Amino acid sequence: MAELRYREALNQALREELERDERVFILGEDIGVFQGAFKVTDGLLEAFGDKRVRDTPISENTIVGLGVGAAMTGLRPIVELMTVNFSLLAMDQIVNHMAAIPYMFNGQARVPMVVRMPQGAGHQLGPTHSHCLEAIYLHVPGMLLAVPSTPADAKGLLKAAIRDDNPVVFIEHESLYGAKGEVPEDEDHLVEFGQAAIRREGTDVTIVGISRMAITAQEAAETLAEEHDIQAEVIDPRTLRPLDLPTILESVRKTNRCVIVEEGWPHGGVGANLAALIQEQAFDHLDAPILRVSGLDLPMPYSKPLEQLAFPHAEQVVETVKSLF
Amino acid sequence: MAELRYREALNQALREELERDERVFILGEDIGVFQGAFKVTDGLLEAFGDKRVRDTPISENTIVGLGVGAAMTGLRPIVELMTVNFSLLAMDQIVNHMAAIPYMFNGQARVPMVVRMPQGAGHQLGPTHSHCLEAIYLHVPGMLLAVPSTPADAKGLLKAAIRDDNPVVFIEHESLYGAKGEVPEDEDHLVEFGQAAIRREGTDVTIVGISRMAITAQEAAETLAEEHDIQAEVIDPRTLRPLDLPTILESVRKTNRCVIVEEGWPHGGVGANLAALIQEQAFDHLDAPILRVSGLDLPMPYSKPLEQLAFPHAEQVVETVKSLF
Amino acid sequence: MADGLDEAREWLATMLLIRRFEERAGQMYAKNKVGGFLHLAIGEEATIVGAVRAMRDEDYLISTYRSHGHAIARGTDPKRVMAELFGKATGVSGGRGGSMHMFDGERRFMGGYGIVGGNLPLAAGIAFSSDYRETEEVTVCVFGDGAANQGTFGETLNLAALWKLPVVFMVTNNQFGMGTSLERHSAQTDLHKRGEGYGVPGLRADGMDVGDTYEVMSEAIERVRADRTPILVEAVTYRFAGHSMADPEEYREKDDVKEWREQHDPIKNFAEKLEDVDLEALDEEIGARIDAAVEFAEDSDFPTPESIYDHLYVDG
Amino acid sequence: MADGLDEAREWLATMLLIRRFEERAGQMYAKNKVGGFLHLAIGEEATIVGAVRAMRDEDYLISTYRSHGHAIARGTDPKRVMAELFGKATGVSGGRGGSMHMFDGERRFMGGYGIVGGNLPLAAGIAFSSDYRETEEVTVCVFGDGAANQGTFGETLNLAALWKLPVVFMVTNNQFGMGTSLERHSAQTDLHKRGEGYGVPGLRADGMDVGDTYEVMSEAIERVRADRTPILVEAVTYRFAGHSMADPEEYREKDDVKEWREQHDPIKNFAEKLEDVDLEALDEEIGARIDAAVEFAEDSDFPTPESIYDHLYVDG
Ligand SMILES: Cc1ncc(C[n+]2csc(CCOP(=O)(O)OP(=O)(O)O)c2C)c(N)n1
Ligand SMILES: Cc1ncc(C[n+]2csc(CCOP(=O)(O)OP(=O)(O)O)c2C)c(N)n1
Ligand SMILES: [Mg+2]
Ligand SMILES: [Mg+2]
Repeated sequence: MAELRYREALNQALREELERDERVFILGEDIGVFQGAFKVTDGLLEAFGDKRVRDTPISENTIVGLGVGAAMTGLRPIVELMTVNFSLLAMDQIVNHMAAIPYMFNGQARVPMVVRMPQGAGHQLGPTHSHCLEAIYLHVPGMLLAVPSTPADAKGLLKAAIRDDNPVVFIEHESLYGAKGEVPEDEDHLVEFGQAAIRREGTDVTIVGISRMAITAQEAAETLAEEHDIQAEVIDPRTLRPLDLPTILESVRKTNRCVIVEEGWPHGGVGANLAALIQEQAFDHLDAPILRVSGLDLPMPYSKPLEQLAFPHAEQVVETVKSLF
Repeated sequence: MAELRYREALNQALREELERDERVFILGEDIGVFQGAFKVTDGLLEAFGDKRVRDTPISENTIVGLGVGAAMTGLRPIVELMTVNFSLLAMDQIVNHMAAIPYMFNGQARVPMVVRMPQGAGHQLGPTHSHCLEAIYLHVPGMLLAVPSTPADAKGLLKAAIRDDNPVVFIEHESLYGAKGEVPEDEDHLVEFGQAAIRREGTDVTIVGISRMAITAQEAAETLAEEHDIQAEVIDPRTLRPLDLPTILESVRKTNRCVIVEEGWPHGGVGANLAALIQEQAFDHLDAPILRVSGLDLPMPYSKPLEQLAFPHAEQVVETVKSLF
Repeated sequence: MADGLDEAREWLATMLLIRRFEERAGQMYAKNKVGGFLHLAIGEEATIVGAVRAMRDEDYLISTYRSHGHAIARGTDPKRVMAELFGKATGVSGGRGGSMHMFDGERRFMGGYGIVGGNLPLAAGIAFSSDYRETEEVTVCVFGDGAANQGTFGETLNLAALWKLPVVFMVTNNQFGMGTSLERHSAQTDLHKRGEGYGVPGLRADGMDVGDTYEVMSEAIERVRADRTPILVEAVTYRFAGHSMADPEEYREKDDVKEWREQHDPIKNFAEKLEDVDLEALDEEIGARIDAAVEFAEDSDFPTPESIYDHLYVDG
Repeated sequence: MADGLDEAREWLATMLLIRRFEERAGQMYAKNKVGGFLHLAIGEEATIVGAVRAMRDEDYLISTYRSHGHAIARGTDPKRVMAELFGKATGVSGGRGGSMHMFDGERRFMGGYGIVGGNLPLAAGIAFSSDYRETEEVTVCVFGDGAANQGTFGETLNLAALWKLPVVFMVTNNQFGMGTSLERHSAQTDLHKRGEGYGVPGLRADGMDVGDTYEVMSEAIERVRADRTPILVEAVTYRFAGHSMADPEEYREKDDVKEWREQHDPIKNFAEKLEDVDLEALDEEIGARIDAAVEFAEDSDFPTPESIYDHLYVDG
């Protein structure tokens, strides 16, 4: 094990996979000479040259589509979009092409590619740069979706994503890039898609945290244990497609209570989806309604005090959990 | 009252509002000389001239953005996108601009515009032309969202949308364009946003149907009454933002059972959102899990027998409701 | 022009095969055997055959929702194209795609696409891949005059020029995007000039003349193969039928259509240039192939309900 | 050139005001008074003042995330711009927008936008509205060289040319999109030629010379006002500072930056051309205004928590 930052873990995953497989290449805005807007691709251009690490013009829709075409003919592209907000420009290539092609051409073409991008609030980037859009990607069939919250998962899931023959949307979190954690050094350290992680065991309530909110959920769980004698089980689904619903259901059947924490907008969010699934499949085990803690229902304001109000913190999770007892 | 087709009711709404307010104009692909891909704008170019009814090039993102700019400076644009599938190309202008501008500029600019587009399966249009994407629009704050299912609502909601000072996403259904119904002739017939319609009263189960599925839900309710002695209350929310949750909750508190029917994809769908809200707010009134009937979780296949399997029909609703008893 | 008479005859035969296929597809649509939108390429056969015959087997072709002809010219059995229209499991896309989404990977026909302008970025990616894999392959990307107004056009042309990608962008300018005529959708109506601002030189072909289209496309493809840098070819043509089967065609004069059909028919005119062509015999032979295609489509099975999720994901 | 010395002095003063504002904004960022991304226009002042002074009051201006200077040149009080950077309720956008999203409707500054290329369609809409309302207003749409690669560029230029919209597209070519130099992101580096394929003629201005920028923009704006048809102006300039405050600038030579700063400073060079300018006195006066702006920003309140949903929807 080595202690790495989330950003470094991603960098290592990219490096190892570029090394391992000639068909893998990376393209994106300012990923090369500039070393990446968030430095995830630091040093890769030097190490692999501009055949494998390509700076692109600012043309989100086309660079995703270029990845799709390359993937259809045997390469394994990794497209970096600078943030998830800009992926809205590429939505047609992602939904109508990347996700649909394998199915609509009856499996004749495969699209083994990864679209990586960070999301999230906390740095006062305001209403065009701060959103969490995993719910939109969750909605679309035909692709996988990962939302890693730790350095080890960032590395293991990214490597698994690159090796997967399905298109993968891979959503990182801007506020986690600097976070440190233990990361296995094995070059074949993969984290399988569809395997939730139980971050903390508990018997009183299940807290499911999405993306960075898995960390926030853990913080809340510590406070709940220390100050309120509530033992929360914290689950990080890690991938939303496939979703490890069995692990979540098993926990809820034990705790009989559930709170879902996500940073995105509340309506039609990931939390809504999980709540719907859980009440469908564990109805008789629920002692209280499944509650959600989410970002506020508005474009992210710039001003710091407003921004801080607009996405969830551990306190709100604590309050919400307490309201169940 | 006049008996009109859904398409004609929309046409009348457009005609009346163009007549009433000089600031209203329509733009879109083939809405003028061609009279609209689905003939909703039939005759409007002749009646109002090409200042008010504008054919555009095929440039979805830009025509929505053009509407936004025009709206910010005092006009009231109605943008037609040929189908909701193509709106994925305009997602940046819809989400990062249209919906965000009023808030991000602190109310200095308003965006009174309507983006109209049809959705839906049933005509074998295959994997790039058949989807229902209301869930994606529901997710985004800053705009309103209408999903009319009858000619009267189509007219009344469209007129209300055009008169509203907020941006509105207005989703029609392709399979309903030919459907007939009674429509009030009053030129000020408006249907207020945020008012669900109870299509059928019942005491045993609440069925919420979204967009065309409100009609499917009604069919199912008739069968349930006739063949299974189950009295379903059928609710058509008509607008998803604002959402008339109180009407739905009141019904569920009475019936204690709920099924949501939608044509879109299941994960992160409108049904998930409603299920989450209902179980949060009417937990103690539920005698059974809230169930959902949705489109299948795949890009829409072209082949008729597969397509018919891939979106909900009354039978499935009947079966799902029966499973609750 | 064609190297020899045999080659020319093959072009004629392929154009006629496409024409008859399209006509029959239209009939099958009227009989409700075919669903969805059906976009026919009647009138545009020379653009298809001229372009495809200028390609090598290892080159890639990518097209739009109007692409039955592209598949057929590329060598896909008309049976499988017809079966796709019927939504049968034996169709080129297993019935999943329909008329707008044909695909034949074996023949490097990389698909028809329902999203206007959606195939340009894909073409750039395929061309990128050819370079990456150090091959000599060239990609031909076909799209319409209306598609030239999509954002992907500018984005992709810039990128292709910047990265020197081996792709020929071929705009099939049939002078209409649905009911909107060229001069009502484009400020610059000489579409081959549209790439210049992005560093992509343009060529123009008479898209009603299979020989001219072949020559211009051959020049473009071979220049691209040698120089590894894109070219934009505009093939000017005319669609004789409606945009799709659902088009009352009120946006253009019946007389214009009549004149184009009578004066500029790419098949009739090319046949007249050739000596020794027994058009009737050819037509009969082709008719039999189309009959067989319909029969095949008719006799094939629909995909089974159990297969509905097949190919959505790759497992393992 | 400027009509008279007073006018020229005002240009100089405004350029200097912008420079000092940006410098102070950078300092406030370093002190954590300002959050988010902060994109400064140091070096680009002549493009801003030259363009804005060529506009009439009733004309519309729309810009990017690098637009403090545009607001200031348009007449917005620097206090309110600084307060926006501080995220205060007294900021031009009430603290909701921040550096990237300035707006001053009263002065027809229609906003800075965080999405690269996002403002072009809006500009077309504003220009459309001017025509629709039968006014003489012209819209000036400012964007960067990198933005010229977005799909909206081609889409909007075509539409503006087709519909003859009164808009001047002004590409502030500072030769970099973040760390990507012009020749690494654009095949055609003469950006003013990029519009030709869409029917939009181009002009080029020396964006380091406020006089030249003023003249070229005046010509463009008045031609557009008279002819109601768009023009693309390329103003070639250089950004002296990093892309944003978070930029280590490893993608360009320190010496290049030094040379540009020393040889081509638009303020120093313009001041030298003018006689009788007491730059020191001017600077002092401006310094006092900036101090006042900072004080105002500092003293203003943050928006209250209760106001967080204000303006999201119009009610009633
Ligand atoms: C993104 C998108 N917008 C709109 C449509 C609807 N549509 C289908 S074909 C067409 C016209 C395209 O014209 P052109 O590119 O000239 O091709 P042609 O049909 O003439 O072959 C339109 C608007 C679509 N399929 N995709
Ligand atoms: C759609 C989108 N993609 C990427 C970004 C990130 N980004 C911000 S500024 C910028 C460079 C823009 O360069 P240019 O247009 O030349 O303007 P400049 O910054 O030089 O003024 C990039 C890539 C963004 N804000 N929006
Ligand atoms: Mg056309
Ligand atoms: Mg720049």
